[in-house]
Amino acid sequence: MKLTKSFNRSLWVFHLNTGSCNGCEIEIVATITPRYDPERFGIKLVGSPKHADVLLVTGPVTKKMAAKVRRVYEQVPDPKLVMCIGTCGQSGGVFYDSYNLDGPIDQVLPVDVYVPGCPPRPEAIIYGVVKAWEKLERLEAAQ
Amino acid sequence: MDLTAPLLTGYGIWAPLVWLVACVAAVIVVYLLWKTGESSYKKGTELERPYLSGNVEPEKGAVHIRASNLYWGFLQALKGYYDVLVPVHTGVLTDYMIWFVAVTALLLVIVGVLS
Amino acid sequence: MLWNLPFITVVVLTFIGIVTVLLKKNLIKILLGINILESAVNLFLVSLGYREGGVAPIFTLAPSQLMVLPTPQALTLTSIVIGVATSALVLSFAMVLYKKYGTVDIDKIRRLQG
Amino acid sequence: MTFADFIVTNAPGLLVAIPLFAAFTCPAIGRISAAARNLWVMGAMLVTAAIAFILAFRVFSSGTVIYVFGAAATHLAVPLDSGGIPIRIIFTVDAMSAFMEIICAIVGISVLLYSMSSESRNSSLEGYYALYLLMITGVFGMVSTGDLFNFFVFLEILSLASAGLIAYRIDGGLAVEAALKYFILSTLGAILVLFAIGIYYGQYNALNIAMIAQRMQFSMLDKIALVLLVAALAMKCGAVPLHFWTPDAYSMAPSSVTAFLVVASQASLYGLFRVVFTMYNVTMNCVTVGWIIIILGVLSMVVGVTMAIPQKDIKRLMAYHAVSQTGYMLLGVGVGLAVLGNAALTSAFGFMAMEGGIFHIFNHAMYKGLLFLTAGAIVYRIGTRDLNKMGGLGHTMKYTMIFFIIGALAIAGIPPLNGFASKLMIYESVYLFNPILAIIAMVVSILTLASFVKVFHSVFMGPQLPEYADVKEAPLPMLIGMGILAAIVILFGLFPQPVVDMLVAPAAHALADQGGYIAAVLGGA
Repeated sequence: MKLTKSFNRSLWVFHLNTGSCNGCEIEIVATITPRYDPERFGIKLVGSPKHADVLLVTGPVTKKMAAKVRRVYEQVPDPKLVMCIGTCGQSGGVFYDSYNLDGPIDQVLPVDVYVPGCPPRPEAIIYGVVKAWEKLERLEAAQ
Repeated sequence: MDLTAPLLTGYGIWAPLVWLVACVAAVIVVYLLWKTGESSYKKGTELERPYLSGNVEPEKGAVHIRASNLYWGFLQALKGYYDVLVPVHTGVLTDYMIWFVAVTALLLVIVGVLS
Repeated sequence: MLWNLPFITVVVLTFIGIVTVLLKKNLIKILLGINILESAVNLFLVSLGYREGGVAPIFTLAPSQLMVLPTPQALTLTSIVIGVATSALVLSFAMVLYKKYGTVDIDKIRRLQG
Repeated sequence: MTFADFIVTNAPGLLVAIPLFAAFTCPAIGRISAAARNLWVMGAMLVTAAIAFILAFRVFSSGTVIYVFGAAATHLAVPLDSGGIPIRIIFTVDAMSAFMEIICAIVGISVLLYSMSSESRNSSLEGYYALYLLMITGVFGMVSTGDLFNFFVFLEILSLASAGLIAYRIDGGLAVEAALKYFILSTLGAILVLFAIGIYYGQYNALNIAMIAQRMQFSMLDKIALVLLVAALAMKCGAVPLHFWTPDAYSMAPSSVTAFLVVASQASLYGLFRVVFTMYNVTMNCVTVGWIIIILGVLSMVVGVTMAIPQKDIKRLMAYHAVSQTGYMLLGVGVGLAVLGNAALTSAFGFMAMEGGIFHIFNHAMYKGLLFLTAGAIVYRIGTRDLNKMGGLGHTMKYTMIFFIIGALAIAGIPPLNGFASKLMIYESVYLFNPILAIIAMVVSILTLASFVKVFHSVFMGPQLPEYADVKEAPLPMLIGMGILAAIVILFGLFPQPVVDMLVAPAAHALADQGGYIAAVLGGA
């Protein structure tokens, strides 16, 4: 993953809902309100995966969404990161034994950062993003 | 007879060459900005295909918006005007000639009476 | 009254021609209407050159007798020739239209509209 | 007298004689071989165009050129024993006629070159090229003649030849229906013109435009004759209440013919301006007739463009744009006419409006010809004219796309191209005359751009459709034909002022200056 100079100043985030109960969505939106205001650091929600650096995935991956998640993941240009928000992505959460799940997110995508919590608090999400930042810096240092 | 003289239009002037120089400068600036972008991407992958919220791109013929659906709103907005204007073009030769004779008669009255 | 009789016939012929052209539905009748109009114009042109007691403007009689003006007759000749060409072309159109549309009724020949 | 002198002195006569001779020998030459005929036709056109340029150069450098058919000396307009009446047919080529001849020559060359390959697949080309050269004769004759009846004869030659050409590819009877409508309306118009000629001859005993202009007293009969001529010629050039034949004729004719039909309609527009400016000038009530032409112009602009937007056939859409662009010319010159009586206003913006209108005639002939040729290239390659069936042609037909972009930007009046230069002159001068007209003109320009964006999107953009995967670029002669027009569109867009100084200003002043015209003909120049 080749990191460019302009990368570390801002992380553009694309939110992908793979069947979540919208609890995590409300938290994500709460994160980008002026109270926490990640925009100061250049973290911004964008409308298309083609502009994104980080893929925010929420919800357990349902069977119907599996193919679409892979396609959207491939449409995010390199260098990219995947953040899994909420326990649903990690273990299916409250829907853990549902017939319709296609396994937790890491069987579908290579995940970099997990943010547990149902739903995780905005501080947890921002802490997750900081972790992602650190990972990127580690990658850049290793480069 | 100066080749590059600006066009005097009685009220202002229009100098196409100055305009062109400004455009070339703008294009150069835009090109430089574009050059700084990241241009390497893996060919043939999903990166080339459009983002349709994860769905597969439908068959080529269906994606292209055909001519008659463009300006649907414009035609709908002017429906009253078009409902009058389009039927006037009936396509019948005698209607066209009636228009021709009627306009000639109207002009005869106008020029005959007014001037 | 007598000397402007041709001009009255021109007006009457023009009126007939225009009414035929505008109201008739059959293409051949429209062509006839146009021919009536052509003849009206030709009569108008010829009667412009009339001189009281004039003779045909043939050069051999030149100075002795009063001659009718030759120019309008030349105009009328050209106009008649053009009228022939016009009628020929419209008739050939009518033939092809009848073959393709199956009718010469103007109300049916209206696939180009809007 | 060397051969060159012969050409230069008899230029106006040869201008009509050569295409006529080439037209009637075309079927004979065609008997030898197709290539020989193509060479013959192209050669005739090039020679005619060369003569047209020589004549135009001569006119722009040394004033109006008189050419008397059959007189001892070519400039002897008024024979000594005729008591001051020019009896023979006289060609009076002043700056305005020379301007129109340049247009006809340029478009003629590029369109004939274009039709060499666009018609190559079709049959019976002898008749096609014979009619084509007849049409060119008609336009050259109409534009340079100084005799009113001669103008009528050339008008008829033009109508007959173009009707034949419109109906040439029968196309299931549609083309013949279009030709029928065009031709019967033209015949009706010609009859009106003949009535007007009869009135003039009856009153003034003369057919020469300069003679009639000199003796004009604007009696009741003259008003009738004026209206008959204005109505007939407005119909022939496609002003709105009388424009109904234009979309049918332009869309059904083969595309190389349509590109030249635009020039043919502009020849009738020239006839309208000649009648209104040279024959009547200030003897008539300029304001009323000026306002009639302005209203015709505004109607043409608005109805033309609003009818163009919902169209589905590519050539029919462009035909409606031809109607709306004719509206610009009528508006420009109409404003020039309306203020002709008042010297202060004329010098303020009257001449500028006329120059804008006349420059727009030139520009329109160029970019509308270019657009029709690109439409022809598309139809030549994919066979259909229906916009809903087209898509993604930009991938394969690259040059046609570039030419289409140049044409579309020019017609919408986008800065660097020539459409903008003439429209700017029209906007600014018409604004001084009456702001509302200028605003309408600008809105119509925006709608023109809107409908050409629609055509560009539905024809060239979008993914490459499977059914047009094997579509190749248009053949070379077609591209050269389009290239000539595109080059002129760009060139005149970048250097408008020299063009206006050299070509357009003298043409506008020659048109408005009735005295000069009469002196040139009757003064025994």
